[in-house]
Amino acid sequence: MKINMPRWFYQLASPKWSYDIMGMLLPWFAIAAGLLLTGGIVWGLAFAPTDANQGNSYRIIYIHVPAAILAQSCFMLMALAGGIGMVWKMKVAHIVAKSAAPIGASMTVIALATGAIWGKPTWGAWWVWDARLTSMLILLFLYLGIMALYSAFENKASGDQAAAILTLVGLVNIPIIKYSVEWWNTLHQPASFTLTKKPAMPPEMWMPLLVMVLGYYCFFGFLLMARTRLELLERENKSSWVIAVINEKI
Amino acid sequence: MFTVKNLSCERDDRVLFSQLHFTVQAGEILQIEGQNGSGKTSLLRILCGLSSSFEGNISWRGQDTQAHHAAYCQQLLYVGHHAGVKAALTAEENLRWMQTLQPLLNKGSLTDALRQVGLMGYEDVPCYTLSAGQQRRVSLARLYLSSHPLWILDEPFTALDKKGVVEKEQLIVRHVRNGGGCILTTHHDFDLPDVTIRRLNLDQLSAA
Amino acid sequence: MNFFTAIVRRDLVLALRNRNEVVNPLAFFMIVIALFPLAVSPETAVLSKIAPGIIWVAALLATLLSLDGLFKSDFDDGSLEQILVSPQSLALLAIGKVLSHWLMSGFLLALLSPLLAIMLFLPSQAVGALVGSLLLGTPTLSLIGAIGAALTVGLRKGGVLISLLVLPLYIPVLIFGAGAVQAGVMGMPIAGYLALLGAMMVFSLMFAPFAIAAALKLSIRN
Amino acid sequence: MGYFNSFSEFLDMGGHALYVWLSYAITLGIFILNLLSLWFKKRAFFKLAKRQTKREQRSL
Repeated sequence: MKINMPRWFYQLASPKWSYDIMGMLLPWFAIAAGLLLTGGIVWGLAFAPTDANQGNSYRIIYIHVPAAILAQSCFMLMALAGGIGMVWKMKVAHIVAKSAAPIGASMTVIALATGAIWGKPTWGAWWVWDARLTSMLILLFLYLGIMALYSAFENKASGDQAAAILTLVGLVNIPIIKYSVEWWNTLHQPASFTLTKKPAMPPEMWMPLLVMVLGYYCFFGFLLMARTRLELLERENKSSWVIAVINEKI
Repeated sequence: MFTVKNLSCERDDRVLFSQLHFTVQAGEILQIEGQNGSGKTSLLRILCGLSSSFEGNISWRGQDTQAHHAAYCQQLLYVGHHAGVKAALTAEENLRWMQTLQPLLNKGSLTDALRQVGLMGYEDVPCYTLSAGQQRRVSLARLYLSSHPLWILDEPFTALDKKGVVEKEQLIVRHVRNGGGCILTTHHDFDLPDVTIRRLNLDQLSAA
Repeated sequence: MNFFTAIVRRDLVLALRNRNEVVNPLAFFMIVIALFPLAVSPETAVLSKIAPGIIWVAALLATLLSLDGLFKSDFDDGSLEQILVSPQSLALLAIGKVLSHWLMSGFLLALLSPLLAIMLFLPSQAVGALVGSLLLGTPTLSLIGAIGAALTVGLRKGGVLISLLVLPLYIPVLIFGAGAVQAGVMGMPIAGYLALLGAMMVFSLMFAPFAIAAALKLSIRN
Repeated sequence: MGYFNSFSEFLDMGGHALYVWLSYAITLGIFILNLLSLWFKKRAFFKLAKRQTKREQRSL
């Protein structure tokens, strides 16, 4: 299990070092997120051309697709961080995983809500058991389970490990769930065109989407680092560096 | 034989003990003293590998106990706060199960071991008909079968009468005379002739 | 191997001595199924259409219900501690316990299912698919459920939490299990479904024991 | 402005105003909720820390 890693990897394990580095990065992520999201929304809503089939309701993809991407990559990030935390017994990694969970869950809610709303003009119903929406719903359940597990443990270190195990089990299961849900879906209803699977999208349409994806990632990075920093302060509240931070604040 | 270096334990934001150093040699008994809540049971659980909320080094015959957990457990007999006795099984079935778990429990006569702890005639009744004290004695019967070099015993005398206590003391003496080591906690005044008993008081540690 | 047979034997003996723990999930299984004709409709056409789904959902819930106690008594009386301080492998223990649990839950559910198939007017050509899919699917349910049981065994209020953790992970088994029965009803080949269920069983048999062992370790050390 | 000929046309979204604006509103709401919860947690932490430091100073 012992693999030698570069020096920065071990520095990340130091709560104070992580706190400081994240504090330095934080404002840049906030600025980038603000600019990219505003630019992407204005571009996508007001300047991108309309879709011939779906009309203007397609403009929902600019908030839906990045949320769906992020919901999944956030889960992968949690599994990675949890795995690192388990192998190298790294507290900071566990804290990153824990801080990511509620953000990932909220991204899943966004993807579900916007996907369902988009379905109304397209399919004529506020909810359709479409393969992607169903998978997304199951992903939300996985997130809720992990968050519930974190809060069920009084001993935070045990909660971290329990949630890491569950996240890794969930990660292994996600492809199986996706495959089975897709298969189930084709069995019960013919494939219809979906929000995300567009054959060829012109650049005027996908460029704003790219901007939005980047914006979402920056916003995610900002939230994740801010939450991690706060959790670090709460966990380490007896150590001298946290007391120094507190004294500076008050 | 058994070395502990720089052991600290924190639970629920409270330091139970810190910077603990001690060794247990073959033929020695280490008695851990302290008031309720001073961390005796936590310390024993850490030594057995049943708790991971600690910092420091624990080694057994020069090998880290965490890294060589299975090899260490092979040599260790632990009698904990819970008896580890299944209520629906009989005393004999329970001991037989413990023998499968622990290869160093002799395959000798179970009836004999049960007689030693005063459970003669209770071999075939399910343990839920026994009192809590009797269930603990089923667990203690393992001591009579054990050839483990290291015993870790958490309050082994609580469920015993005077005669039982004396017998267990003799058993422990025999164990250490044969080159074994023993770490135990007890409220009981514990003084045995011709045996080295070290004492570790957790109260004094935290006061200092 | 000696250790493994000892666990299976011990758990089977324990199950036979506490017969309620075996019978209760089976009774639950039957009651849940009996609720559907009362709640939906007793008509043959309606019931036979929804029978595969109902039986599978009921089997899944019955398994889940029985899993809650899988490690509980061993945790409470200190048996798990003793296993952790022994040189025996926790992963092997997990397989042994899950196997005996399955023999007393999933296996019996599968044996009982033809009776319920008759009560729900499931076409007789699908009964083979029902029993086969339950036999191949419920071991996976037991294995995955045991991870949840091991994670929550040390918690005071584990009951609802375990459902929240485990049910999403049960979905693929449910889809293919109920799908196999549907295919059986329509007279289509079911070998593909059974192969998938079998593959999931082998896959979970390879990975779940380690997850269970890690979860048990952390629950004891908590 | 941009793709649309007038502001009212933009608001109308080709008849899909309800769906588009509802989606964007929900998304914005969830973003703001995330930020608010962060802000509240931070405030609560420093409030508690402040009270603790005061208590410690008094006890000294």
